[in-house]
Amino acid sequence: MAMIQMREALGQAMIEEMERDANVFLMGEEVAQYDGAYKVSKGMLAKFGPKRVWDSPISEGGFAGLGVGAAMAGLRPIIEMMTWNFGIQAFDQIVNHAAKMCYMSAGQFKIPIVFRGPNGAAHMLGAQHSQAYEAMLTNVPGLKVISPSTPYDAKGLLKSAIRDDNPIIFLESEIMYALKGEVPDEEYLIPIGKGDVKRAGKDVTLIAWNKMLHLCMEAAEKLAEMGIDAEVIDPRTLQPLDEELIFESVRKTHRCVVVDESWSFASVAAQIADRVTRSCFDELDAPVERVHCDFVLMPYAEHLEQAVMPSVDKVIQAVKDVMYL
Amino acid sequence: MAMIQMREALGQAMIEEMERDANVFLMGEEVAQYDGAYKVSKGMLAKFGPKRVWDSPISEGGFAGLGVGAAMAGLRPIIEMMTWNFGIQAFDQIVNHAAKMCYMSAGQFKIPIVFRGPNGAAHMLGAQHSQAYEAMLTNVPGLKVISPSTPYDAKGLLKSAIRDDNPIIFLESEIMYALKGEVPDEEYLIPIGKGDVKRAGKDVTLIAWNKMLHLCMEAAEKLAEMGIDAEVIDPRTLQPLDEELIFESVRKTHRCVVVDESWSFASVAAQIADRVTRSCFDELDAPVERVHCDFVLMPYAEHLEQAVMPSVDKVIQAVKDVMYL
Amino acid sequence: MVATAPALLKEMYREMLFYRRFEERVNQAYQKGKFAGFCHLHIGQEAVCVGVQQNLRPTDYVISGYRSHTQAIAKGIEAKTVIAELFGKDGGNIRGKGGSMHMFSKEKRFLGGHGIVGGQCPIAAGVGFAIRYQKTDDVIVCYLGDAATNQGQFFEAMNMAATWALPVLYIIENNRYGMGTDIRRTTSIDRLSKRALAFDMDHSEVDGMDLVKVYEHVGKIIPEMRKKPRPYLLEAMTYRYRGHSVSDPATYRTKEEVKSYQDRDPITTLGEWLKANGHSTDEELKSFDKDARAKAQACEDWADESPPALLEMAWKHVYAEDN
Amino acid sequence: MVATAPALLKEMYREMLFYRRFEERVNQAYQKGKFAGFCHLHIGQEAVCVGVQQNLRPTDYVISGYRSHTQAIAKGIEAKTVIAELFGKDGGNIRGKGGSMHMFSKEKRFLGGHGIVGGQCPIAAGVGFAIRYQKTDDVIVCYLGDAATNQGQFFEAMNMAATWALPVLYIIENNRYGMGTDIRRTTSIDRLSKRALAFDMDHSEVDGMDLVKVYEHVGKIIPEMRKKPRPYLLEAMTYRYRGHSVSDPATYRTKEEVKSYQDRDPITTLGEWLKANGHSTDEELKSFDKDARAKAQACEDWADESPPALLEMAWKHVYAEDN
Ligand SMILES: Cc1ncc(C[n+]2csc(CCOP(=O)(O)OP(=O)(O)O)c2C)c(N)n1
Ligand SMILES: Cc1ncc(C[n+]2csc(CCOP(=O)(O)OP(=O)(O)O)c2C)c(N)n1
Ligand SMILES: [Mg+2]
Ligand SMILES: [Mg+2]
Repeated sequence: MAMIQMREALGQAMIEEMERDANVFLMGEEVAQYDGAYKVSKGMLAKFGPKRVWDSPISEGGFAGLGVGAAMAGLRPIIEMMTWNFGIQAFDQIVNHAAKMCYMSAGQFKIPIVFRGPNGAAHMLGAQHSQAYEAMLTNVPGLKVISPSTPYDAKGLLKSAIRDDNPIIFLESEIMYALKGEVPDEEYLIPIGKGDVKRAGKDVTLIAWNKMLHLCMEAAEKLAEMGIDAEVIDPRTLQPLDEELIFESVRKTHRCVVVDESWSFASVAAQIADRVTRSCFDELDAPVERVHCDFVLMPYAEHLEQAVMPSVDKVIQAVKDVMYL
Repeated sequence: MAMIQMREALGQAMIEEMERDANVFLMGEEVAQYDGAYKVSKGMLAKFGPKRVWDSPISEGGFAGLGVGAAMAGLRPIIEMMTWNFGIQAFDQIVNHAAKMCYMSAGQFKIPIVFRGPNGAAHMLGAQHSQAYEAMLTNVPGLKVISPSTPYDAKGLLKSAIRDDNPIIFLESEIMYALKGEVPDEEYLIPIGKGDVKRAGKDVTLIAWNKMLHLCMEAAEKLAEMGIDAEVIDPRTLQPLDEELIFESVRKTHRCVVVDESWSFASVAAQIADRVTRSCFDELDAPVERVHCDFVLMPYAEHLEQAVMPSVDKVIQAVKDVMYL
Repeated sequence: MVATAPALLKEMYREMLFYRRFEERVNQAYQKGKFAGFCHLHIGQEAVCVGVQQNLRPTDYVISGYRSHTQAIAKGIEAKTVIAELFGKDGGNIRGKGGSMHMFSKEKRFLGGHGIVGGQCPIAAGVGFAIRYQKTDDVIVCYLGDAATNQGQFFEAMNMAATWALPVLYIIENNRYGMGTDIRRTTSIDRLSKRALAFDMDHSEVDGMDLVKVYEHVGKIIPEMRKKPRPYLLEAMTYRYRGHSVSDPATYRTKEEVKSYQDRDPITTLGEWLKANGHSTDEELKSFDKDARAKAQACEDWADESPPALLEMAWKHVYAEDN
Repeated sequence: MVATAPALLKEMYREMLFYRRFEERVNQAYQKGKFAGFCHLHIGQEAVCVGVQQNLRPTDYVISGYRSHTQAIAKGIEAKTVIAELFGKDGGNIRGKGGSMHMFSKEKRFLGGHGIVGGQCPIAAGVGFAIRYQKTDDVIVCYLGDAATNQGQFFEAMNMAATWALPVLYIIENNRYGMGTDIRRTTSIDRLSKRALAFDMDHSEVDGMDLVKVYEHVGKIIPEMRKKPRPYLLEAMTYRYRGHSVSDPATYRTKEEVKSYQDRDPITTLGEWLKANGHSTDEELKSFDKDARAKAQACEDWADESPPALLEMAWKHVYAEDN
């Protein structure tokens, strides 16, 4: 087991899969000569050369579509969006083309492609650089959506994503790239669609992914000091969602809080809350609570940004609410 | 009161507002010389001339952005998307620019603009021409989202939308343009954010908008024959949502079914179901049920399309489920 | 002076003629209410399809928009499965799941059949990218309409294709209208091939109403693209005799304008030439027409016989594993 | 041969000098950790901003990307509110809500300060549209970077502006790099002004390191645009001395390359000219520098004094009515 950063884990996943399959290539802004805006692709140009690692023009719609075409012709593209705030320029290609191609061609054209990049708020980047897109992207059939929270999960899931024959949305986070975690030296894969219990507990179920998972782990420690034993579930994949794992936990704890950094309306957390309520209706001792970013466009100043984002205190308050404390 | 088609009601709203305010103009593909792909803008070029009614190039991102700029400089654009399946090409301008401009400029630049056009499935148009976008668009703060079901609501709400100082997403439907309904001869407005009880009842609350509202009215008639008295609520505006009206009804009926033609995951119906559950937890006799389009990209053949779309029978079944029949 | 062998010209004549009769049948079937949805006919533009695709090898790729029945057939998709697709039958090219706008064949390398104007352009660049990646000398033909040249993704695609020397032949079928809008009202240039100037990309124009000109012109371009991979923008000046779709009365055009093109009809023109040069006779051309009609009829009969799309198909193919 | 009055040249010299000192202070403040987020400096490109905007009237509009501190100030936004914005203070240009990338002033007609590459281009077309709608002879200047010219919406915007003759002056600040990528690696043309050829749009290039050239060249273009509304694409050849943002070491460029531009520094060049032509002296230029530094210092001091952004601002302005 080595302790490595999230960015290295993601890089290792891409490198291993590119070594394994000559049809895999990486394209995106700054991914080659600059080693990636966030150094996720560090060393890949040197290792694989310009035929497999491509710096793209700033044409998100264009190179996303190029990836779709390359996939139709037998390649397995990894398309990096410098951030998903720019990826929205490629929504026509991702939603109307990548997601629909297999269905529209009655299964003839599978689209093995990974669209990956950081999602959500980083730190003081303002309204146009802080949006979380999981709600929009999980709504669309044909896409699978993954959002890992640890280097271990990120590597295992990205490898599975690259081997998957469907268009995959892989949501990372700028502020987790430096996050360190243990990663086995031997190869491993993590199946898409399987969640993970990040902390076992019996009093309340916290559900979160990506950055928010860590917020919940912190909250869980604080709750423990208050004598509340929280179970923390990381779905890891949002589409398809590992509902059974979530239901099991809630049937045990009878209480549930979903923490989702994106806006509340028609969000992934709304989906989870509704599914949990319907499936565990009689086991629930309180309505499912949700913690979200406030319904504002992201402000720049640090104290304003912190005020609107989910926080440990907000999570703890939500837990108190579902426990009627 | 005159009986007019939905398309005429929408046309009247635009004409009246353009007569009222010289800063209002209409732009979109085929809206001028062709009188609109679906004849919604019939006669407007003749009436207002080429300075106020503009045929655009097929550049959805471009003319959506042009509208945003025109709004920043004092005009009040109405931008027609021939359908929202193409509107997704303008998501960067709508989500990153129109929705965020007022906030990003600390309130200096309001964006009074209406993006309108048909949304969702029509009839046998296949995967790329049948998507419903309310889930994605209601998720975004800064946007208001309206989706009317009758000529009366459409006219009153479109007039309010044109006078509103925010970017408004106005979702129509190809297959409702010929729908007839009564519209007063004198001017009227319908406030954004106010729902409407389309049918009063006491046994179960059905919530639906746009095409689905009519499906529910039909289901309600059938249910009446079965002795079940359904209340049918049309939110009309999805963002902001008239939650109080919905809660009141559910507190009365203790049962709720939401019918939303878009995909279920992270949908408006998921949002409503969760909000109803949380706010009426103790009054609910059964978990809220949802009826959606199946999680597939739309097939072409008529019987396949009908099989995956919400239907009267599916609504009735959902009602039976919440009534444990 | 025509270089092409008369036998081949005859073959192409018959091919155009079949597409004409086929599309006429499709139109009648729609008018009879045998199917619904959108349906965009290629009538009048046959010379572009035949003249271009006669220059292709089976391993070359074609991608197009929604006006692509004939292009799909020319790439090897069986005509009867195209009409069966329109009828929503199980025998349809994609089993009744797509209708008129979405024809696909992985085996024949026909990559659709797309409904989003301009959407096929970057996809074509991606196929060109794959061709170079795989080191073959195939090419991809990407058709788009005149109005599609106002789409941002067309420019982004040309920029990538030109920068990376991808073997993509972009063919603008300039039929002068995007739906009801004269292309001159939505752009500032006279010749759409000039779009290529923004990327120093090779480009030219060809008379799309003249089969021989199209065939021979493209016959020079494609071998060059195989030798030295690079993109090319070709503007084919053509015209659609019918409305934008079968439901469009096309009142925005004058009878005279339509007639001026029909007077230069690609099928008639070639037929006259074949006769004038002693390669054919009225009788023979009549017999070709009989064959074409019969063949189109046979397609429709086959489609009529085909069972309706299977219900379970509605839930298949959402993901690669649902096959 | 310089037509511009020496007094005005001196004024522009002082303006450029102030922007240089201002941006240097901003950089120091960032290095000291006084603020965070993205911060893109304009150092090296001052001649473009000053040379262009000296030609504008208060009623003209300017819109830009995220490298726009100087352009905002040149349009009339108080420099101290720009630095206060970076510090997240209530005195900030938008009260600490936007940071470095988002400066706005409705009163001064500075329309941002945008973070999405290319996003400002169609918005500028819309302002040009409004100018014609309102029948004034104002113009809008829309700045974009070299790499932004690969964005589809830039092309869609130019097409609309050219088709409808909108008074938009698109200025490409070609500093040769998009982040770490040499523009020659992401497009196929040598001169980005050729993008205009796709729309038969007027275009030209100017040496962006020479204030006089920029000022006098734009001085010919804008009056023409006022007389006869139409768009124009101007490519200004310039260079950024610093990295893409304050956190970019810019190791992708050689010292020699950077020096070759610094040797033609717009401020030094103009200073030398003023002296050589007897319009100024070393002493005077030194005093100008002292003033510029003092003014920049005063801005930072003012920003330091300004109270932090008000918490309630976080929830305001989401909708027009929340004001
Ligand atoms: C992005 C997008 N916008 C609008 C439409 C609706 N639409 C379908 S075809 C068409 C006209 C296209 O004209 P052209 O590109 O000239 O092709 P043609 O139909 O003449 O073959 C339009 C506006 C669409 N399908 N996609
Ligand atoms: C659509 C989009 N894609 C990517 C980015 C990330 N990004 C910010 S600036 C930049 C480089 C732009 O270079 P250029 O246009 O030359 O302007 P310059 O920074 O040199 O002034 C990139 C890729 C973005 N902000 N928006
Ligand atoms: Mg056309
Ligand atoms: Mg640059």
